[in-house]
Amino acid sequence: MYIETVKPALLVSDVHKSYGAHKVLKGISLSAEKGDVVSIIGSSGSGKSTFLRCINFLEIPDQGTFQINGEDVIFRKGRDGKCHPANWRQIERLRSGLGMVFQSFNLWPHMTILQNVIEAPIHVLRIERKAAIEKAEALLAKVGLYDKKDAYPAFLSGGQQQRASIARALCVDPAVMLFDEPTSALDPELVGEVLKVIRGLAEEGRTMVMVTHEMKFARDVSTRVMFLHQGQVEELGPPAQVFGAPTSARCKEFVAAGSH
Amino acid sequence: MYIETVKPALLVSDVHKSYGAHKVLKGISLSAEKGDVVSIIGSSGSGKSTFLRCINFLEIPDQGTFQINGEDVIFRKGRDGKCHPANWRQIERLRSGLGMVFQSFNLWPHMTILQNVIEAPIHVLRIERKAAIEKAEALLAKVGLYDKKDAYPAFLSGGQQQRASIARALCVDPAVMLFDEPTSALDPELVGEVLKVIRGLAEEGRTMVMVTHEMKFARDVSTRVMFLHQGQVEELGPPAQVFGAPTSARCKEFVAAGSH
Amino acid sequence: EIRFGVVNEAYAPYTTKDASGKAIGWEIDLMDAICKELKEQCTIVDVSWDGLIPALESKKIDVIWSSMSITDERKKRIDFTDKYYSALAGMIGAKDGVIGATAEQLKGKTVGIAVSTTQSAYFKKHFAEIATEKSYATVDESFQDLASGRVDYIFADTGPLKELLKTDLGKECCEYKGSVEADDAVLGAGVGGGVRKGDDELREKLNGAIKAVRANGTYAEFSKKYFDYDPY
Amino acid sequence: MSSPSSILDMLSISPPGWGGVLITGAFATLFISFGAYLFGMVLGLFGALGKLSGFAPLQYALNVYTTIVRAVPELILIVSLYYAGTDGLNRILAMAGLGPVEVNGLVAAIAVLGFVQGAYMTEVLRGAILAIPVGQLEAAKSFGMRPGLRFRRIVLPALIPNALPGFANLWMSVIKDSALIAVVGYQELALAARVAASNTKQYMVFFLAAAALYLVITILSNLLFSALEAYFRRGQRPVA
Amino acid sequence: MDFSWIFEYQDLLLYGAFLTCLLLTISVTLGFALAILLAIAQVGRGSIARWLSKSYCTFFRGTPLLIQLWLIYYGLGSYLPHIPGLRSSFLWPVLREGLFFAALALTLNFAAYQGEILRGAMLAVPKGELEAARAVGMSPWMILRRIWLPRAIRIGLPTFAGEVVLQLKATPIVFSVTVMDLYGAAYKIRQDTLLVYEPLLLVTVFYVSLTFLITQGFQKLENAIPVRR
Ligand SMILES: Nc1ncnc2c1ncn2[C@@H]1O[C@H](COP(=O)(O)OP(=O)(O)OP(=O)(O)O)[C@@H](O)[C@H]1O
Ligand SMILES: Nc1ncnc2c1ncn2[C@@H]1O[C@H](COP(=O)(O)OP(=O)(O)OP(=O)(O)O)[C@@H](O)[C@H]1O
Ligand SMILES: [Mg+2]
Ligand SMILES: [Mg+2]
Repeated sequence: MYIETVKPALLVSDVHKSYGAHKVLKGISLSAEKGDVVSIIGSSGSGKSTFLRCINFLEIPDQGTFQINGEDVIFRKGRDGKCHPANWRQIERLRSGLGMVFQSFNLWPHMTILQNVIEAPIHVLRIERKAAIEKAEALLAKVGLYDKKDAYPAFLSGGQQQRASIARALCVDPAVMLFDEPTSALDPELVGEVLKVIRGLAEEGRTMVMVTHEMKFARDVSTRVMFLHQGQVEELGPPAQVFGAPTSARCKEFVAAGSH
Repeated sequence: MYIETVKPALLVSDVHKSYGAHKVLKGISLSAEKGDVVSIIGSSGSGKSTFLRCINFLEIPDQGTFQINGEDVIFRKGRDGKCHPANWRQIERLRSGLGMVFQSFNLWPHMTILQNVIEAPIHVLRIERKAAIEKAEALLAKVGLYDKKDAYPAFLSGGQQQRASIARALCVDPAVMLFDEPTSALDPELVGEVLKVIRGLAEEGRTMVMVTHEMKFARDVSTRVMFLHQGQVEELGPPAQVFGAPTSARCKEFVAAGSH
Repeated sequence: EIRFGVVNEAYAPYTTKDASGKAIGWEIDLMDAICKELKEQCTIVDVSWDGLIPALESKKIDVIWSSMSITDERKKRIDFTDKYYSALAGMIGAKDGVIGATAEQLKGKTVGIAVSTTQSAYFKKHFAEIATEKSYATVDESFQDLASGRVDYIFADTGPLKELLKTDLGKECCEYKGSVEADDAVLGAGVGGGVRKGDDELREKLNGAIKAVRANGTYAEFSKKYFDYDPY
Repeated sequence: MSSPSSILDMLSISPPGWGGVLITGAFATLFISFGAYLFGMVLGLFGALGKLSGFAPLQYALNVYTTIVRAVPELILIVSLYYAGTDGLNRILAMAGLGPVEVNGLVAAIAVLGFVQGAYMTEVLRGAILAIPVGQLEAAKSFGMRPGLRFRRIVLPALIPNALPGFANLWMSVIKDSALIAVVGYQELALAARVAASNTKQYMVFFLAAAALYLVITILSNLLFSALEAYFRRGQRPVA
Repeated sequence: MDFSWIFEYQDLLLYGAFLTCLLLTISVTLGFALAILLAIAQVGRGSIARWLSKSYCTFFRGTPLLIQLWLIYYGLGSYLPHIPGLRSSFLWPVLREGLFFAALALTLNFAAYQGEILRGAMLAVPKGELEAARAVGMSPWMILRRIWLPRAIRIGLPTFAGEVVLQLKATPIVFSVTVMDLYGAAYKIRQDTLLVYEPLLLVTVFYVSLTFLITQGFQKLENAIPVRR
């Protein structure tokens, strides 16, 4: 008899990253199973975005081990003494299973909203064009942007751009989603909508890592909350614990400010 | 004996604006006295940013009358049948009394944070360089960015950029401040800080118009709240009224979602 | 004062420049002789081929002194003095021991010719059927192609051709093949100075001087330095 | 091919070597190019601003300018301005009872080349201005910056990194276009090389020598342009 | 104005116009393809490729086209006949003619200029857009093809039109290697008739019309995506 070990969807440990002399991440670890929603909270400049960007290697961490969708990322030591992914093909493959919503949206301005959304499904996942469009249109309808699908990003309001970028990330059906403040430009109603979408995704068994400043949102939707402070994990646990009974003094303060 | 009529700091009435066939603003009016804090809330795409941008003429409204700091904006009919400001000099003068914080920050990437902040004081207001730097540094310290003052915007986190752009707008000592979601990228603690700053400004007698999605923030800080829906004012009154006893059905829904 | 428009590109031995930038050559010697004869002060004005006619017409020069062949077509635009030399039409080609510049010789060959020259006109009349003409802006350019085998012959004025053969490259690769049969209808008109239409006074003066220097032997004298034949 | 020593002799600075002629030519080239370049830059700046001004008649006129001037071969412009132009000018002066003026060939060449450069500069600058994110301009407007100030403080520094590659290209091309002014009898580097080559029949030697001189000019200017670009791209994150 | 010569020379002129268009088309299309490679090499990581591309661009932008053409045609070309067997091979008729070398020189030259512009445009693409592409798992090659190049080309478009027109006006240079393009034909007519302006005027009209077509074409491309101003 043997026990089947369920591999976590995301297993990241001891991530370090500095810009020049400025140490931004000082050994961060995180593991998330299928269906987990991990919220990352913390003050501005604490390294939340940087951590998220390290997970899909938009920033190359100085140190750390990564397992994504059960697959180990292979590193090799570069001539500069730092670690680099040994195989960029692997990274690309892994990335296509990681959806990312950027803090600054980063829509492609030379494509319409619809084109933005179908770009990756068609060209990375090689889904048939018609199917991709159908799916994209359904997603755009879900985020309330169907009627703007043929507009170019420059002509959309902030919230519309953010929703478009969420639809773009969802359209590749990623196993793990990385959200960087996905509701920053949204009004409470839409925040509620996005929350619904995220809950739905979690129920489908998708894993989510989400940087957010909306404490209520974090409390409602997450299975775990991670509090970052100056590049370190100060608190990690279920929302009830982090918000209800934080152990770290810094976290206490922060949470108190959030529910003033 | 005569009665001195106090002119409102901002008096805007019947603003219309469309993009092509799409009517974004359908007759919006607003008046704000010295020390007023007006929050504009409403769903994404309802025209909040557009309205704010019309106030300082980044968008030319199709129709409307404007009185800013007690001065009437003079319009003339263009050959296209639309109204245009008759005197751009006047607009520029008025603008320098209107501080604006953009939804997308719009920092100038070729200048460091400090240079961004002192740019307008030195070149528009013609303040002495040394005095401007002193003031800028004090402001940057206030928003917690003093140690980043010599960094370029591209190297800052989202929240840091947003704070820099707030400091930049404050540094010209504007009589009227226009904020477009000034706390969207900020964590709750910083939101609290910015709230303090805004309260302080209000006490100094400055007028503020602020687009925001943070209902709590709007409730705490505003003297009046305006609810926009599809380019029209659906609700306008003190926060207690708008949040506590909204008359419009649409506003009720929206507010309910905000305090779920 | 007479201003002579001389082309600033080299066309040895008629006109060229030495390394110090001074204009030298047979035509310059002729000019000096003429001016001495006329007791006139002469200045040389550098112009490019493209600028010659405009310079003449806008009175920046008085006479074109740049180996310009006299043709009927050109006479419509400017007046010419009497000829001061005849382009003796000759050919050079790769060293193969076959001497001669006859139709038989040229059969199937490619011949390099400077554009719009009397040689070009001659070729059209006599060889167009049997050989191919390749047009060049200058004789110099065709010479480089001859050396690399892209053309088989160069058909040009004998003077410059012999000049080419004197160089290291010329000695190595090529030889003089001979001159073509005379055809005064095409070749006879020769080279003259170009003056503005109606500027008869200057034209007469120059004509007289050309006659005089020929008659008093100066012409033959300085020609010896350049040619082993009489260029007139 | 002749021996290396005789090649060196031919290239020596003093006559009978042709080195001096080439170097004088190179300086002439630099001088003309620089004059035309500066003139063109001023024209281009106004041209670009005019094209973006939104004032229809001006835009129309500038479109005609850029289209026509860029389409007409420079040779034609030089010949007509220098010869026909001065001729016409003097006729007008004569009618007014004034004496003729002598238009210096050099001045005419610089003016014409600069006029042509201006058309290209207009387009390069227009593209560079269009590439600036609108938000940055709006931020400047919101502070009440006047157009002039806005231009000087925000637009100019932001457009320069975008425009520099185009500028560098134009500088290279004006250096080579300057060869055209041989038409008005002015000897610059290309013509000097041709005369030397034709005199000695050492074509390759002199073509290579001229190429080398041109390269020296360009490499030096490239260094300058890269330094400028590095400076003006400060604040941008490097692309990975 | 005297245009009586047009009929006499019409074959020459028509063929010349054809050659001008041919040379322009060949050099712009092939040159653009080469330029893309050059630009990529310069913004990419490989230091050897960058150095090679940089040197290439420096040389070809740094020396006059005329001298390049001569070096290729008279220099390189003159060694060709010495290659055994080449003279009798089927390639010789092509290699013997100036047209091949003219097209080659024009292409190499255009690529150098275009490559430099494209490099600048690639650097002007906001980094966030590229990161978004990376984040969806696009390979570098696909990012290049789908996001980076299209954006860069869009940014460089106003400059490209100018480069193509410049290239059009660079074509007359081919006359110096015996290719009788339109300008060469006009040159011959001018030598024959001593008319200064008329033949040039004809050339001008042709060039202006072609330029008009080119700029209109590019304008269409520019307008294909609306810009917020
Ligand atoms: N330049 C433009 N051209 C065309 N349509 C535009 C333009 N700018 C905005 N719009 C449209 O006008 C509407 C209102 O835009 P606005 O930016 O004012 O929304 P908003 O209320 O600020 O929304 P958000 O909360 O998402 O920022 C949107 O539907 C948007 O698509
Ligand atoms: N490319 C970079 N070069 C240098 N420093 C950087 C760079 N990117 C980020 N930083 C710095 O690293 C720190 C962490 O940045 P990060 O973007 O991760 O913050 P964050 O937690 O996401 O903040 P916010 O909530 O404001 O978005 C900040 O102090 C920032 O200035
Ligand atoms: Mg962040
Ligand atoms: Mg908005």
